Amino acid sequence: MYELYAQTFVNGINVGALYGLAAVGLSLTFGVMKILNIAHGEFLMVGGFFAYWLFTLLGLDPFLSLPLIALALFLLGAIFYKLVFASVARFHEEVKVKNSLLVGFGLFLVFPQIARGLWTADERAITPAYSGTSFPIFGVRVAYVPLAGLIVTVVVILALHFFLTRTYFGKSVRGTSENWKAAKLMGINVDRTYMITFGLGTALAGLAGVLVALAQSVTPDVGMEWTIKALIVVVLAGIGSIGGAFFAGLILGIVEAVGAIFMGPYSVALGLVIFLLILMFRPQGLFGKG
Amino acid sequence: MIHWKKGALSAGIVLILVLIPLFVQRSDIITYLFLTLLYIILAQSWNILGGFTGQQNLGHAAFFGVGALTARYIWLHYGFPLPLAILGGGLATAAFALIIGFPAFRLRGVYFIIGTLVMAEILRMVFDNVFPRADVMPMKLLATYNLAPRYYVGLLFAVLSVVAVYWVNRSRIGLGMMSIREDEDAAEATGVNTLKYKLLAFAISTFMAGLAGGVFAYYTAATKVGDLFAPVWTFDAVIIVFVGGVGTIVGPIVGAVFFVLLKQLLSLYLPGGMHVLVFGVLFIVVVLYLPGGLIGLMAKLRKKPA
Amino acid sequence: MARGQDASGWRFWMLEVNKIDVFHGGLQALWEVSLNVDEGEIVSLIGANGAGKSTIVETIASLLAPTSGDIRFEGVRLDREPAHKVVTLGVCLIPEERGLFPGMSVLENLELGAFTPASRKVREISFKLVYELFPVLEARKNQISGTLSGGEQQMVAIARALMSKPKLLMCDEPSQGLAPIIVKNIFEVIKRINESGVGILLVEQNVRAALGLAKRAYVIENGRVTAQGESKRLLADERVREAYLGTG
Amino acid sequence: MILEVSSVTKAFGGLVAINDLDLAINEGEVVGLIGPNGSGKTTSFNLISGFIKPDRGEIIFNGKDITGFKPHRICQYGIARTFQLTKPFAGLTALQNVMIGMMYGEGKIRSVAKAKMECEKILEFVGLARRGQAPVTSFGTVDRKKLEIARALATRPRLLLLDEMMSGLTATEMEEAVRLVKAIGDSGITIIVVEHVMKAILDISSRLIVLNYGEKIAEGEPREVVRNEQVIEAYLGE
Repeated sequence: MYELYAQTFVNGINVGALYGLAAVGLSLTFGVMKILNIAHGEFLMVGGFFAYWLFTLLGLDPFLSLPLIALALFLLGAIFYKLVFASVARFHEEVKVKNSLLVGFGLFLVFPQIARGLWTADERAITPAYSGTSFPIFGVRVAYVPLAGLIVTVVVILALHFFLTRTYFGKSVRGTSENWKAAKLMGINVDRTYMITFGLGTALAGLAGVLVALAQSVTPDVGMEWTIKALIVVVLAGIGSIGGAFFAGLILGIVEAVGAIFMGPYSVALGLVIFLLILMFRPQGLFGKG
Repeated sequence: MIHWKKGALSAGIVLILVLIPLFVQRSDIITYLFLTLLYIILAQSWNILGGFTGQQNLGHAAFFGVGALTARYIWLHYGFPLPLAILGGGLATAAFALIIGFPAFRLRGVYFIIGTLVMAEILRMVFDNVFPRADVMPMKLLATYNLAPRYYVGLLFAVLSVVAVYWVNRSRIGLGMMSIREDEDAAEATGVNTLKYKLLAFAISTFMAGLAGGVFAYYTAATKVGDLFAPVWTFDAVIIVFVGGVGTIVGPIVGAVFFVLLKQLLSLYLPGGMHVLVFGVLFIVVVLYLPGGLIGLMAKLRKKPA
Repeated sequence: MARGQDASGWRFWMLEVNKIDVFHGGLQALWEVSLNVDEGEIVSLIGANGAGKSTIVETIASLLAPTSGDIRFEGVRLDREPAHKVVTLGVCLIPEERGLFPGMSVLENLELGAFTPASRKVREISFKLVYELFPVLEARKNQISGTLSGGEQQMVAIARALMSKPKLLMCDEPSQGLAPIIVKNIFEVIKRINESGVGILLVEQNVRAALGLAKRAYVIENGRVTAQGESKRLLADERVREAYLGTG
Repeated sequence: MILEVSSVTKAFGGLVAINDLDLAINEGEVVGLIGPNGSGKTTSFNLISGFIKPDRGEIIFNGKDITGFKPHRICQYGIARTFQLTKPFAGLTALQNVMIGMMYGEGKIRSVAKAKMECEKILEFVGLARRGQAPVTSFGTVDRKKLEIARALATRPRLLLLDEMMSGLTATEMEEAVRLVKAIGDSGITIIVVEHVMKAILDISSRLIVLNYGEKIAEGEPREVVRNEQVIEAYLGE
């Protein structure tokens, strides 16, 4: 019995780290730009397929492809910001959120179709030689791939934290999120900051995509599912809370994994229940300020 | 006078639609017409909440699904008569919506949108897991399957949905809903109980979505239950409303006709499924640059004759 | 009056606002507003709330765009530059209600004040200067700015603006919501900043304090300049009293 | 007494916006509520009309305790308000704007046809005759303000709160607005006006109440109040 629970717990942490990484980018763009990009999961899907390409066509190890994917997805995000989201960012607060949701919704339709054209509708997974290998510890099997994924996630989130709190540009991003008008008055180019922030958000989604393709698999339709998970995590953590998103991701992963033992197929509904409870009783999230 | 003309025109259109199956035997044409009618119901149902009340619901598929599942179940497996089954589907949907709506509407705007989106997707996953196999009509029904009665049921509910939206547009309740869309604070200050009317709009909207689900449940010979909750139902409804003209009576009708026609046309020239891509791009363009949709575009062109 | 000309003949001002019309939220907020500020001058904009004073300084800072007229700073058309460029030219606005980054520390706020490349190069010197001006900020540099008292927040706002090395500093109601003794302090500081050579455009409701500090002032009523001139003369002018209290 | 605000306090995150405020308004009065920027005038309106709840104290309207009621209920009890930045239902026609007020405010008229007729009269009263079918987006500043008043009047209020009617108006437009407010007062509706344009407020009001830092510092006959040293100090500074 102990082993079942411990193993489930470890699996939950592995999946939860992915949730966290997927959510961090979404949280960043929403916190800074007040734009909710529900096509976030689509960028994750694209990241996964890019890594799959690099792996099958060039034989590039997925962990080595991470920086390449981050760069590619950053550029893709910046382009999409300029193409569609820049004109959304000009609207007033509430219209901005609503229209960004609708535009993201449109991208939702577009991305899977393109992906199907490029990669077919088949399920794709990255399977380097070491995938599936694991080592035992305290009677639990820890697989190398998810463990490495967890480490990557922690490193990426720490790096993001460092960027936002220690670098000049990172501080200007935070300043813009707190008061964009004042940021302009300080000489910060808000439009450019938005573009870079959006690119960072999609780059983070891309990184998560690589890990998803490695630990699970990707299909052209996987985007929505990941957007939903990321949304639940963001609401759980409180919008804009970066560190909170990581821990909230872990919580969701563990709750789902443990829930599956008792509830079987119904356990996916757990996310919804948590989501609704949080909305009702703590809309600022678990880690947000009251 | 204009009133009278519009009434006559509408009656004429309905009459033609009633007569069509008597003269047209091609089942593909009847199918397209049926689908157009189904989309009109679905789009109008979204329009009441999203277009008139300004509360965008990105989880509409969930309500279509609940209605379809309920109606199909009590019709096929519990032997309810068909009209009662479809009605029951609508009522079950509205009841479910009110349970969801209470927490969701306690918060403004964006949380409602996220909430509906998340809720629909999770329902899809749950039902996909719980009912993994396709639900097929019994042999007895399949043997006597006929398109015409499906078409008439679709026509009946499509007309009812347009009448409902027409009524909303000119009634006290409709004015209250539109005031919420325009400015919630001003609506409250003017005596509108915004929570009550949001819930009312939500109930009417989801009731109609449930009816649309019921009509589809009657139409489809076999379906996976998870597919009834597929996000595509939301997409189609939202695209039709926006492309046609959000918050208008005629917009969703024009949108539905345009949607079905263009979809057929595109499927002739493009590989399967690619029409979705076209619709996605079209939708984004409409949201960003043509907020009035086709109806708005026509009005603009009429004002500025070349 | 032609551009650059005043009673004493032809001359060019550091800041020239020339007959601007501005719309705000679809409604017209300013009608043909013209005003000038010279190098090292303190000029004040006075008038009742809602008269359009904030709109004027926000337009100069390029947060709003005039539909007609033009704004020149040292000959450069400000109304054609985006807001973040205006700062690099040497014009800095301290907005109404201070516009701090409330979740960030005092130090971080000041650092962002020196965001423009030119000011970033000399920021160590600027830090020294503003800490000299406001010793309390050095003691509190790691405190989250949103948790400071109102007066301290206003100091952060002023200090942050100084970090950008402005030639013209615009202050929008620095006295708002502050106790009289703190207001006195703030005005003292503004005077010292001016003495170091920075031009000041001061928006104020506190007319006596504003006119006491500024050499010249403009009276704004309903989006128009209705009176202007030497502060001493305006202080005695019935029109000023009327603009505020309606006692003609 | 139609409205009684007693010892109401409201703080926003440590900043006290309204401090222990008492207001007493008699039926049929036109009261001017003045004070420098940030003195708590609009906050008082938000408290009375239910948009924010007081931390302490109570608000009695027409003998009923309405403290903490939602705005729509307060409106139905007979308090209507306008907003400093007008908030028209921009996607609707002027007539529809007013009809919403009529059918939801006091709510006695529920038939669309009857409401239309009544609302045409109100539009005419505020000076928007024959503009009923025009979309609100085509309205200028004055007309938006008139429409806002028409919508508030349509709710059949006994007390009307007017927030900064005059800002952004030209001198002639202001005269027209003053006449309108006087006409409303003459019809027996009690009015509280928040205003910065002093000429207008002295013309309109029979009594002035002055706020500063969320507290009442003076009240009384308008021309006397503006000569009060404390008031002058609050406005012009020391």
